[in-house]
Amino acid sequence: ACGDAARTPGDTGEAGGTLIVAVPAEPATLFPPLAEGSQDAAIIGAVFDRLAEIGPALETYGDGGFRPRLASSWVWAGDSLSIAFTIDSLARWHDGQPVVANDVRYTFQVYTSDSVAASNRSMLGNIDSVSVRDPRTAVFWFKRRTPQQFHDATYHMYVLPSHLLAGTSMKQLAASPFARNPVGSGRFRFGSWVAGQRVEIVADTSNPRGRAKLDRVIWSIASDFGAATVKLFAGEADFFEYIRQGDLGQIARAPSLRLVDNRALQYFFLGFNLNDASGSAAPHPIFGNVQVRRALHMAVDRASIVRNAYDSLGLVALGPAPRALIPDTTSFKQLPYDPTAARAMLDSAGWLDTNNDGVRERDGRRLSFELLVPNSSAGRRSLAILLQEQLRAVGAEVKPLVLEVSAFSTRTDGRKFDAYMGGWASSPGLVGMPQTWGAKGSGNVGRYRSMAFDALVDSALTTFNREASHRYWARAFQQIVNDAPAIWLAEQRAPVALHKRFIVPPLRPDGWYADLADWRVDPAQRIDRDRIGLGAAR
Amino acid sequence: MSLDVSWPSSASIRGSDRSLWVLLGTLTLLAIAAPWVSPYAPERQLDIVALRSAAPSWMHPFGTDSFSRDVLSRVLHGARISLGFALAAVLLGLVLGTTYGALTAFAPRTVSTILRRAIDVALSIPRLLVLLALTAFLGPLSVWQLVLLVGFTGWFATARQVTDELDALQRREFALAAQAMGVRTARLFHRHLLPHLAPLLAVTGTFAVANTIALEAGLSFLGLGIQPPTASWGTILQDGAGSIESEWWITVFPGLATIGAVLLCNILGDALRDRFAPAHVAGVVTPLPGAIVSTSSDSPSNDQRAIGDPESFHRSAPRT
Amino acid sequence: MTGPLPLVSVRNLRKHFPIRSGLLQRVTGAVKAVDDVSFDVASGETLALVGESGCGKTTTGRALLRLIEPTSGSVHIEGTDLLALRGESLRRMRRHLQIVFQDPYGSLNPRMTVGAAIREGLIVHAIAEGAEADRRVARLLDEVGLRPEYAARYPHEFSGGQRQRIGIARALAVEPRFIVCDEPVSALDVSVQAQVVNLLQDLQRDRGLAYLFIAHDLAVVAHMADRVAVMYLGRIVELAPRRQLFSGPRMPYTKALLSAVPVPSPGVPRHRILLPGDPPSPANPPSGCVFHPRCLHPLKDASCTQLVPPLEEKSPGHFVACLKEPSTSTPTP
Amino acid sequence: MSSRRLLARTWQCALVILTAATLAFFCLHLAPGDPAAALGDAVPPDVRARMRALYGFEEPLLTQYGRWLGALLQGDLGWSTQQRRPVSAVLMDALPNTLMLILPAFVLSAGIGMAIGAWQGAHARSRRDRITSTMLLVIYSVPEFWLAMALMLLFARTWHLLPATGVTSELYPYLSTSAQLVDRLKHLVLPVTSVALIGVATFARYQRSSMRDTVDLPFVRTASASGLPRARVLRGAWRASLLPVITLAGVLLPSYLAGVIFVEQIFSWPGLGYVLLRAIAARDYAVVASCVVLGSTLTALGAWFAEWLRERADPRLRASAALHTTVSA
Amino acid sequence: MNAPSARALLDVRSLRIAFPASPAPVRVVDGVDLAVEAGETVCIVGESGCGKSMTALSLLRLVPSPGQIATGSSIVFDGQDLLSLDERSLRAVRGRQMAMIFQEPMTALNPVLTVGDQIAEVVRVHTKCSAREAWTRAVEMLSQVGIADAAARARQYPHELSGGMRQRVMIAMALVLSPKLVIADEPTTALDVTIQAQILDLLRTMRERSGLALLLITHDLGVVAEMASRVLVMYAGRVVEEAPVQELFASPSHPYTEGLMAAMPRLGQEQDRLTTIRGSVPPPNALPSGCTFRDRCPHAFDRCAQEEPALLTVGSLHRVRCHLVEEPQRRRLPVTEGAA
Ligand SMILES: Nc1ncnc2c1ncn2[C@@H]1O[C@H](COP(=O)(O)OP(=O)(O)OP(=O)(O)O)[C@@H](O)[C@H]1O
Ligand SMILES: Nc1ncnc2c1ncn2[C@@H]1O[C@H](COP(=O)(O)OP(=O)(O)OP(=O)(O)O)[C@@H](O)[C@H]1O
Ligand SMILES: [Mg+2]
Ligand SMILES: [Mg+2]
Repeated sequence: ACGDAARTPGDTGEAGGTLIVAVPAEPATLFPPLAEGSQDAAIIGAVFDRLAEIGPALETYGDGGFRPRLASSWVWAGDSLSIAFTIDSLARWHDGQPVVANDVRYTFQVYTSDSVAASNRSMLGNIDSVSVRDPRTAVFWFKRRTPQQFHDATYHMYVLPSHLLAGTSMKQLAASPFARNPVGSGRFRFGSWVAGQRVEIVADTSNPRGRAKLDRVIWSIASDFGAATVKLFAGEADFFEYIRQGDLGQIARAPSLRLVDNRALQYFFLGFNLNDASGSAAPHPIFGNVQVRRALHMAVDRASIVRNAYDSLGLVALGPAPRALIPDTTSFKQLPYDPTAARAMLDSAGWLDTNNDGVRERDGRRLSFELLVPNSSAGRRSLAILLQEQLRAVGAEVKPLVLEVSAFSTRTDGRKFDAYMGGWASSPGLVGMPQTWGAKGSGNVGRYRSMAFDALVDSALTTFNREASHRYWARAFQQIVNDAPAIWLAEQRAPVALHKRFIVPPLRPDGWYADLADWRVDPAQRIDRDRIGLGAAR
Repeated sequence: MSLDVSWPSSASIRGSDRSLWVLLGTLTLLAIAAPWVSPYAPERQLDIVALRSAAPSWMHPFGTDSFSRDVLSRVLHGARISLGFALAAVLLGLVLGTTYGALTAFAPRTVSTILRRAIDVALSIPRLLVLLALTAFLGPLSVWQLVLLVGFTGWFATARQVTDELDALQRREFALAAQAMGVRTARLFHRHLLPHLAPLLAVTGTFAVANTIALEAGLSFLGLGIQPPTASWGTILQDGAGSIESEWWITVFPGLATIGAVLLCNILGDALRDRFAPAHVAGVVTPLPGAIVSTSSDSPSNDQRAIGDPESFHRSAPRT
Repeated sequence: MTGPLPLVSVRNLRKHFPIRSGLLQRVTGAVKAVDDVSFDVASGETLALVGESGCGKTTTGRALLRLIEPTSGSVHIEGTDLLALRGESLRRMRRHLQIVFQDPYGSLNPRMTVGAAIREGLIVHAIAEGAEADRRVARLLDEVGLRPEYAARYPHEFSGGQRQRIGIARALAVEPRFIVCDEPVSALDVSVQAQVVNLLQDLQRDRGLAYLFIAHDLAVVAHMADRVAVMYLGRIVELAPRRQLFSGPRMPYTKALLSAVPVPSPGVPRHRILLPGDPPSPANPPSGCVFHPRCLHPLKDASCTQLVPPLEEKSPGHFVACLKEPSTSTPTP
Repeated sequence: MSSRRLLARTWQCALVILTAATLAFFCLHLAPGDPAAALGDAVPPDVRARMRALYGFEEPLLTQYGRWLGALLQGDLGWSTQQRRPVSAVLMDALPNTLMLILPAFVLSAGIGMAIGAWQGAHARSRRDRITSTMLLVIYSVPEFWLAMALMLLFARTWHLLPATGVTSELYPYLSTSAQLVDRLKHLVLPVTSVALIGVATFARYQRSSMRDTVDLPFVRTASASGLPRARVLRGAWRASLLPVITLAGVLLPSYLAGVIFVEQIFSWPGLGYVLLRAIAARDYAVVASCVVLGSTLTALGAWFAEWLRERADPRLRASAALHTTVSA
Repeated sequence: MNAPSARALLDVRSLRIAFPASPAPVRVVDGVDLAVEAGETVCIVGESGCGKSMTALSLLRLVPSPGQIATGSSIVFDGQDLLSLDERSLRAVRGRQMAMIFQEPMTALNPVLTVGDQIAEVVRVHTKCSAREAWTRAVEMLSQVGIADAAARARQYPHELSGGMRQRVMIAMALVLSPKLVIADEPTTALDVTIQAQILDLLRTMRERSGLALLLITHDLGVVAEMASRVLVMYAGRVVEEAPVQELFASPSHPYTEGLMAAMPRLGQEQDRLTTIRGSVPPPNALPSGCTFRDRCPHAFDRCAQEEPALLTVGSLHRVRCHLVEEPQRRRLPVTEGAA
């Protein structure tokens, strides 16, 4: 690799060290458009670059919060319908080839190709096309002006090396060797992937933005959460992202570990199917009635549930977004926990326990419903079991049905269910809201339809006035909370466990790995594996 | 050679046998009486904040789990499910296996050969793999569906054994004598041969119950067996598996119950086998616990029968 | 072999057990357990079948009762072709043909009381039921020298000799006319053997039974039989009335056999013919006369290795399968 | 083994494998859900719909079967939709790991189990024998996963004597060759013990029972009567008692595959069991079906191997053609 | 009771073998005295279960557990008290000085070892010769017992040999170290008559060739007549009669021996009916009091129920365990037996 020595940081004494990350599952692919799990995302994030990187505030309005990455600069067109990105002249792929504008155009083609089932494709709907003005300049053309335009263009795509991939048909890309042996432009280069055991990335010493301070990062693959935790506590790993309540005490006792705060952008809820469980458009016999939904919501002691399930690691969810993304959390009101009122509301809606079996009924139908739970999520399963007991207290019978992820998705995709335990990870700027709760959103499997909510969200996302946007969001949240298409249960404060010798910048909520290249080891606390140095693998 | 016993044997139950029966009886009684003897309802969340994962105490001798449910009550109710499940699945398997085995043994040669080959094939497919795939792919199964699945995949070995046993019995001289007497096949089977299958079925069945208890625990441990919140030993184990270090009581008690029950069944199987089998039959290895998987199907030559008659060697294999 | 219709008439009986191998269990050879055997048993007669272990005695007995399906040949019971019978008619015929086994331990169902075992035939053939059947069981037990109370006991409570009596009682229950006795006394001690031999003889006398008496003990055969057939490797090599056979054996094998029997008279010098080698395997019998590899006949020559000697009547009633043995009189046409 | 027998066995293996493959295919495909659905709600439904079209999950089942079987007969196991690489590559990564676990476990359990069992059989019905038997029965009754968890908890997490998870340590490539060897061995100890311990109990039970029966056989008395030392007498008896144990070995070998599923899961051991469980969760048809096929193949091979061994061990089976030998004087 | 000759090669006195049982241990051999002179052939006859094999096994201290030789028994072989020998010295006797031939030649040989190996192993543990020498001796021995092509046969497994050949192998194994005494427990029972004749012939030849003493156990009086010089008749664990062979056949004195001889059909003697002994041998745990034979004895009188007869001398070497010796008037005249 030909690098520019002038750009490498002079402080080489700081460089070095090995970070071992425990992950509960093996990455599926390292081909960025297809990344699914968070372990895929982390490795890809370290090896590939975006054109520009969002700031720690996750500000999606305009380009103010963004910093140059592969693009050294950009120019807005006068009508704001196109942005021209100038590629950093020093940017190089790990194989030494320069990064060029054509790579950007090619990347957009891949992400939007019908032959590639890219997970972020729906986020790119506002981009009409990407053109190459000259080898260093790529121009994004938009369909309409929105405040999130810049975010749309930069956040969802990692730039791919067209010189390595263009020879492969789009359909074959997913299967190409590249997906397990990627070449990116990030400050880490891909090292090796031993199936089922570990993925290793190493510092790219010739990176124009300076070599990563760590020598290498190794993702050590465990078979499940428990095994990954074992690796951490056994000292086999330095870092683990998913700390469960039960492990907190042990981390506190472990002399070498510390917790690093991290705001995860997830929230969990019980989603009602507002239409009939047969999949038809008829209203659901129970959940079709907003009073009933509100009553059920009010019957749930969310605070206790969160205490049980997450202890200090969870907060009661306020609505369909984590606090970190809600501009003003105090400006809308929650439904109270009030079982007495809940019972009265159910009574008045005609749901009465006439036969004293503990379950209310109306017109011969029992207030009883199946609750789909994906078996992949221990957290959601716990929530379901806790909810079951609480709703029993007001005369509603919940039958949790723990399904294989696949069966779960089949049922929810087909809208054939009563209720489900949902969990979403929000994207910065709440840009995914129409997708998840909008009337046309493909993720809105409970078929919540509120024109008011849709209009408010649309206004919030399209207005260029930040203040107005916040007001729209507050009203939109109030609307959806009042409509209660779901019981908003919990969001996680998700601190990560890290070995004490690491010095790290604040973790970005949308991905702890965003600044991985700047992580370093306190030279005084180095342990054996930090002293291996680069390129000593046999 | 078959398990030849003087059937109405006057041999009294030995002392150790008696304690075995007492233990088994207690276990069965506890399982049946679980709703009355267990202190709480198995799914009752007592106090999700204060009693979350409480360590064993006088109030909760086995502690509580992360949903503040009483582990003792769950283990007791789990006994019902786990033991009942194993019994039902094994009975189903025995019925299927005996029927198929009898059909095979009495069918005309070509049909019989085909039936035998079919069992060979079925036995070569690893059962656990199939069960894992099916339970996962068919989605969460109700307890009864699971019983059917486990029963339907668990009878091949029995069928093979029954066939082999019937083959051997049919060659015994008393069976020939009955034939010479002009006894019809149906009568020959139920009056003369079936009583000889009883010990074999009892022994196989007992070991199979032991296996099936373990199998249920294993499937549930992987989240593919009985579904929560229903308490079975396997599901309780699974509840606690993630926190075995800090909340050991959730896994240790159902684990011990499982091991205990499996052990009792295995001991019972051993005892039954010793009782039914002649003490010393040259070269005969009597069936050992486990789903019986067989390999060779070539008929033995006359000379092989002298030592280690392959007919009589109940080819056994370990558990799934 | 003319005269009155014999009770049992066996012609060219063959039983070849297929040797199978491979996945499809294809037949790759055959054990010629019984190869072209013919004989008659007259009513009330005892025909003894002697020969060394594995020569096909048991197979002959069982094939003739169709407990094993013969490969070819014919068996007539008073003119009825047994091998042509199917289903119900075969079942009914079984009443007349019974068998007593060698192994007094294996031939009784250990899970059935003695009474039930004996009743079985009565019930199956609708001869008697209820109290009448009980009476008959008691009478049969008495007849074979056992106490009627024993009906309620299980076989394991009896000694070998007693079990053999039970086996005989079971066979007698259906009032057969012909019994195949497959080494009924070989497993018994001398003192008990004599009891059972006497019993069999008494029953024969009282009931006019015909026996095919299979044995390898020549002394017992000499005592029991009217006529004796000597088998070697699946074939009858000599068949003659008892006295004729024991006093003037003609087949070299029979001669050797008789000379080999140890006689309980110490000091009496004997001329013993010691046969070389062992009997060959019936799966791979020698060509020609099956006995030729061990034969000590002075006239043995190459023809013995090529021609299969037929069982010929060399003197009246005396059939010999030997090429070198001259006929002493012309056989009756 | 005669070539005819060999051929017959091979036929039988082929039949078994084909049947297993077919059953696996249909069971899997007829069940609800598909790889796209298995991505779960982390992936938007429209992405899943696109995947279905892309991979042809919506074609008629028989067409899919025909294509799959055709490929299988040509040795192509198909495509892992989850790992996005050929199934053969997936299995080639996993199989060595599993074998690394199974083979030592098998050898250890056979060796130790047979030693214990032979000792027990020679002292059958003694007090020591009864105590040992009871202990073995207890071990035998412990479910594999429970045993594995207990071992890990004690040896790795409480006493920190051995590594808890993985095939090697994370820094394996940076170790010296000798350190690499030690590292691998250390990682092997717990999983192999978990798999082997129950095998030890099984082998011991069989060997004991077989040995107990054998020591009562007349030829053992012959050996004693000839003045052979007890050790030699027992060795002769042991050799003759091997037959049923070897049969067991053949049947047992594939059953280790089943036990290994749990152990691999618990020790994060990326072998076949681990691959299988992941593939099941991901509805990765081709991988699941291939695992079933591979399992059946190993079972069939185990049987084949046992038969071969049995013929080695038992001369009576070796020379079945020359059962009756004749000597013409 | 005459003391057995002091010079006897084997001298067994009041041998008792018991199996523990409840309520009382079962004595399957009870007070057997037995002497075998060098070069002599002694036969033990008796019906199944009378304790012949146990007696034979006890001579090498091979009584299967839990059976035990009771204290008070004595077995002196070639001047050594076998019952007090330690394992090691006992092993030196077994196979080398006293060898044994068993009944079932199929099961008495290890099926997984070649016959040559089995014989050579015996040679090797008793002598200091090399494996090669041992093998040569084994092959030599095999050809001595009349096995053609011995070198090839030695490499075969027992199942590849016929029954007669296996028995020859057993004999070769017993004789390979030229023991002084060979105990043959029913060596021909499992064989066909023609093969039996070969084996008996072989035993005679070997006996003459090496001058060994033979203790032959059988239940066949024909074999006894052909082989024995002296005979012991056993019944229910006891010796009931002992006599030189000629004398025994000429004048059997114990009612059991008489019955046995009469019950046996004989070639060349036509009888209408066989004489029988009524009843059957009682199991060793249910022996009648007094004389164990009295239930079946046609001459039994009151004394027989009360007192067990001693082994009484009737001729120089003829001894009988029966009260009739002292009260011959009690003998009843033979009555023709009625129908059973
Ligand atoms: N079911 C069978 N399959 C194959 N071969 C058989 C079968 N039954 C018998 N044989 C063979 O047929 C031959 C004759 O056997 P059979 O039992 O009739 O002899 P036998 O004269 O009765 O012998 P024994 O005196 O030992 O009872 C033997 O070589 C035997 O191995
Ligand atoms: N292990 C045992 N436990 C109890 N009794 C036994 C045992 N072994 C043998 N016996 C009894 O010892 C008695 C003598 O047996 P032994 O084998 O010496 O008889 P045998 O005269 O050799 O008979 P056979 O002619 O059948 O060989 C028999 O009654 C038998 O039941
Ligand atoms: Mg026979
Ligand atoms: Mg004996």
